[in-house]
Amino acid sequence: MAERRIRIDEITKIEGHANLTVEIEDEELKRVIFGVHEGSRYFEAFMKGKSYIYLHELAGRICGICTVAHELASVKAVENALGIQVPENAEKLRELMLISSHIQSHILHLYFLALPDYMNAESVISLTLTHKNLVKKAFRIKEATNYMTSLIGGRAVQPCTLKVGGFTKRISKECIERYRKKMKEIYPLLVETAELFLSLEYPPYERDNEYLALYNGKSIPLYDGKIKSTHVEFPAEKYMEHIKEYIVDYSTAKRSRIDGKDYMVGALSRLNLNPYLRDEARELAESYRISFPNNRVALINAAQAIENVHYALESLEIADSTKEYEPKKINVGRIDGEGIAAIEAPRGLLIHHYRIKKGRCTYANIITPTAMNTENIERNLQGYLSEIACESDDVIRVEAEKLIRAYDPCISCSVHVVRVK
Amino acid sequence: MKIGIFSLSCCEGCSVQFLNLEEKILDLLKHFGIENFRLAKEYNEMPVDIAFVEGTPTNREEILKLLKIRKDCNVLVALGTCAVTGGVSAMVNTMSKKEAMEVYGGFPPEMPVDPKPLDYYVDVDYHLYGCPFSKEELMELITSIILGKKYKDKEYSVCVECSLRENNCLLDQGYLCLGPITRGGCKALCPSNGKPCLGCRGPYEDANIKGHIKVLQDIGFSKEEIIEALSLFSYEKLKEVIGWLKEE
Amino acid sequence: MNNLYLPFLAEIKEIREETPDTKTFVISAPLKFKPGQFVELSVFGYGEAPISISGGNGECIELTIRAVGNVTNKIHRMKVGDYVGIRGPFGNGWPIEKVEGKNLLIAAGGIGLAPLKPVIEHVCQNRDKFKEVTLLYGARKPSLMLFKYKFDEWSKHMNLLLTVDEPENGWKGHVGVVTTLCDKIKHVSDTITLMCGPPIMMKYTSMVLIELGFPPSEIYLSLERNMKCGIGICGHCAVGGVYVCKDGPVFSLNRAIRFIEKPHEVQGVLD
Amino acid sequence: MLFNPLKTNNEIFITNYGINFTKIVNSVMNMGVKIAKNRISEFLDYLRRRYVLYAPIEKDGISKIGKIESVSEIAFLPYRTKISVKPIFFPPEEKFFKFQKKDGWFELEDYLLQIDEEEKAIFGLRGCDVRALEVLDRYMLSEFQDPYYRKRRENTLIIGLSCDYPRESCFCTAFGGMIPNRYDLWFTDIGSHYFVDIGSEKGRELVNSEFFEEATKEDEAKKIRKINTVEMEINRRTKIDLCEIKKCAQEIKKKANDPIWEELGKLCLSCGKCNFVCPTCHCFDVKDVTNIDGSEGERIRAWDSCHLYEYAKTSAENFRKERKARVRYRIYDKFVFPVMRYGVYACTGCGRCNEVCPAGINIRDVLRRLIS
Repeated sequence: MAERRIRIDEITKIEGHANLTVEIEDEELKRVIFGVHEGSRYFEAFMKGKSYIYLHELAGRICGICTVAHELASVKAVENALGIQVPENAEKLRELMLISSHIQSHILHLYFLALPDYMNAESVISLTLTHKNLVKKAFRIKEATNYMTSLIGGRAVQPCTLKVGGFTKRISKECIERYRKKMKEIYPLLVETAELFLSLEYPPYERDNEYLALYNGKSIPLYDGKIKSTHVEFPAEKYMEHIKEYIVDYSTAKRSRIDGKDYMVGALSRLNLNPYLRDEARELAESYRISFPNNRVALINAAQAIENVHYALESLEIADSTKEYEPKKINVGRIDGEGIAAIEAPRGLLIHHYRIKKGRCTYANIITPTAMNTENIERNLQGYLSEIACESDDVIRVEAEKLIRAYDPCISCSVHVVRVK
Repeated sequence: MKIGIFSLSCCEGCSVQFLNLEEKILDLLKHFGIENFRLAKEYNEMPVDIAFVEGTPTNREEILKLLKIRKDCNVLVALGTCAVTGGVSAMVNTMSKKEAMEVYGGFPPEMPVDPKPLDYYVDVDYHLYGCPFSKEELMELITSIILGKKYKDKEYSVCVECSLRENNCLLDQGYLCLGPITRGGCKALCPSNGKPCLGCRGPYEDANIKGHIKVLQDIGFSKEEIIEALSLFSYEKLKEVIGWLKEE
Repeated sequence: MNNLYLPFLAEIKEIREETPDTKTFVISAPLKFKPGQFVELSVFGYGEAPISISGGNGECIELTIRAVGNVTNKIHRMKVGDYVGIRGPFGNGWPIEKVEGKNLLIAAGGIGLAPLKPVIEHVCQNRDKFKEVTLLYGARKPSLMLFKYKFDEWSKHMNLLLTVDEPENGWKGHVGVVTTLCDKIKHVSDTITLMCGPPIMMKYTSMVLIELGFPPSEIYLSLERNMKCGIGICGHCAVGGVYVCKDGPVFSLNRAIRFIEKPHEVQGVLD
Repeated sequence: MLFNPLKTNNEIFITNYGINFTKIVNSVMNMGVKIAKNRISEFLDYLRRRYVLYAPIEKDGISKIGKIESVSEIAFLPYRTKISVKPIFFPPEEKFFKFQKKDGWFELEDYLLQIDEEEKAIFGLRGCDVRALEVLDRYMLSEFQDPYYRKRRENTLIIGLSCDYPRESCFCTAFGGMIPNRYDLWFTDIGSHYFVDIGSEKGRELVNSEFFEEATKEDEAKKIRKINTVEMEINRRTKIDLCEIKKCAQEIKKKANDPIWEELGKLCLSCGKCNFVCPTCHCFDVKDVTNIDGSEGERIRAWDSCHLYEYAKTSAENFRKERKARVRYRIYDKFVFPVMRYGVYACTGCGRCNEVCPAGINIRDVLRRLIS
């Protein structure tokens, strides 16, 4: 067999615009190029000069799927920079909001983007014809989680209640109770979802990846923690010493390495690094003979489904202990400073870093999960596709897309700017 | 009827908002075929009857894509703030090219194009305002199309809906709120949640922008603060007023 | 309690095409009405629009409707046997009693002939009650003239003066705006004028009539305004302290001039 | 004695709306009564058990008139509520009816039938709001009656309360002062007691309950002193004389081409807030809202504002395109047209519009300029 070149100009069912080129020569994989061709969006450029009160509003607009994570990371970084203490209940409410948005994002990804691959369906729209109840179930969970996010955030996409130091509105006990009730209501559906996604047949490909996630030694943190990788552990403030960004000429998204190595972030990383799954979730996974840590890349999807169960239970606990929030006037002590915040977005670690002078941003750096994952995606594609290089173009195309989609890449995030040192 | 949802450079929050219609999508599918939706579909067809376009072109490729969509659809709907006003992306137009390039380390990854509203390039039949757009308004538009009604833009400000919700006025409390000049239709979501309006729906036709600038100055906001707020979402639509304010 | 906002259902019995954009709908509504009154027509899902009654027989009313808005466009797409909602009749109507024993001048432009049709029919049936009667009617084109099939009958009872802005299809009649017909009116004294048409037509015709010696108090106009409730509550049609829906829609020119805030705001009666 | 325009125009006040608070007791014949402050909650609870009770409440910094489940919810404010009593009778959004397509026919379901027929008692209304109800009655219950308004408005007992001190923007003295013409009972704080004026037979029945005691001449003097003190304070700020109602209206009408409209047009932001808080503004828009295929829907009316661009727009023309014309229209529709039509002002001096105007347009200043 001679040279083959497989190209997908626009990978569908991922957020943003990316392409893939696979070159195969005599049944041997030569090259894989995972390129991003979304237009650049200059966020870090126009954040400069903006008042600190607007930064999280802008950050939310980096990505429509992880808006909650971006807004939270941003507002937290500003609070760190200005030394503002956030009341405990506000932190808890933020965590609740993050959890419901996580579940929402996972459901969107699992049912709408990933599932059609495993059901031989073209899209979720064709699934509405063949598996109407399944789709309805997905809609029900999505609707419920969106509702929960908007209970705290005002709306699900681009929440509008966050402000530096807390929230803009009163969040009553009743509101929290409604959140709890809704979460309880959809919990059985989340378990069903997990069962479905644990039973799918995923590509068997494994690789000993470097994983990276937040870590606190007692749970699987989303909102706060140190950064831990398979080999090293450091506080978020030290990210620059370990995570180095670079660009390649065929992509508008920047990439990054940790201590010179490509790495993976996301649901699988979280579970691999934090052995604190709640019993219900762990047992559920084990009943399908899946346990963590696990090196099978495509299991990201299963990990997400398991996470849903875990975080649903976590959120019920948090909601129980959260007190009503009353907005207070925030005393901004200083208007200069530097702040870094790391948060777990649905698709992995997210870092926001600002310098603020006289209340205005003078420097912004944002590292998004997809930017962290890009090289890892490319490496794992290389690994997996070389195992199946003898297959037909169509098979390679489908399998490649499956693997890419498993990461739930968020391209819009990754191109907010390209910065070259 | 065939519909397509297209995405240019943006956060894709509007696509997500479209999926957030949840079960209403099933109602929708009784009347429409969603033939083109890259976020959710493997096979995407053209032409379509109604094209919903989110985002704004930021490179030449995307401009060509937009022109092609316009050619291959009957009705083009600008979906969300980026498509309607250029959105936050257009803020880069407030800086000189040189300034923007400096952040890039001096070399751009491609020839950049200034983010502009879609109607700068093509005719737009309907606008759905907001970042993200309002689901109610989308359903209103779709219902109007099905029933053959005229869909009208709301020609009044956010204040109208805000006062109908009996909110405490944020301007009175000293916040920089753009409610009086921003197009209504969002049911005053942000002010109802205690956050001043940032003007994500852009100014409405009849807005008394200069009058509001005076009001803000009387409250005590500086020129810089007002310019900053005005340019957050609608720099392209408010360029002239911002220029006038700078001169003043 | 009688709910004035609640329409009753009425069936479309017949549809007559008048011009390419205007149809007459015969609707089963047993309403007693005065010529010049209007009803609020509901097309459910599309809203309401005030429509002048252009005829009726006690069993049915006729509505002559041009397709311009949501409601009117939709009713143009409806068929015989479809149902609409009706509220009314509302408004004061033309002062026909005042005309009896006097000369009558009817001036209409375009769709403005519709609210005047019941007057014309009343005159035809009770011709002996009126002295001289003249009907001025102008339309943009001959093909846009309403009720052409009635002209022969009408001209037996009155002096029918027609004009168009743009002649077509071998039009042999007068060409020009309505005002250019005014010097053909043979009776000036003791004449009541009833007028309805586009604002610009009413404005210039009024001016010419005043110059010819018609007193403003004897010229009656039917005004159009944004109406929602039809009963003087919603406020939309209010102008200068009167509600066009309940105090009007017919006003004498001298009264109309009195309540205008700024002269050209009232349908451009005067500048 | 302050001038009360309503009193002088009594003959044109149409009394037979079927509304319950119009029967006036000749108060000269009756000395008022009083109620001790520590018995007021008992009385209100007594009232709550016999009527559906409405009273001022305060929530999230917004005071308004609300339905009372327990007397402890009532906010005893020294002045009027931020939001007027209007929404109780004329809510911001009202569904007229529901329509449903059935075999080419439509079924209509009138929501009027769902409005509770309740006997209301409103405690703690101020003169400005009570007067506003009188104005609203004229508009909504004249020859054509608004059935939705009427159903809510009927059988309403008005138990007013004099203000302890005015808000900065108040100017009710320009319209006859704190105590209006028509009420069932009127309370005035005189220290340890409330002095109570009786305005109707229904009111008299109420004061026959155990909570009230005879008032003395001294109590009445205290009440008059109290009213005068507060009214003088309002007067000091108001500095406008609107007493000669017809003359004022004529005066304002002459100013149609005054440069003031140009000035105000530049300031006004057309936000409509003044209309929405106004206790007498009653304009509304009507629209149909349907499901996706139009097979069922509702006809809804919602408050509208004459300041909005599309308010006077027809398919042919927009009759008040310019902002200054809209600003002028509102002032005229308060001080000129209602006088021509009903002989009253459609303003009661509550000052809410002054308070909410983001552009700082103050109706008192405008009037002062127009009348001077």
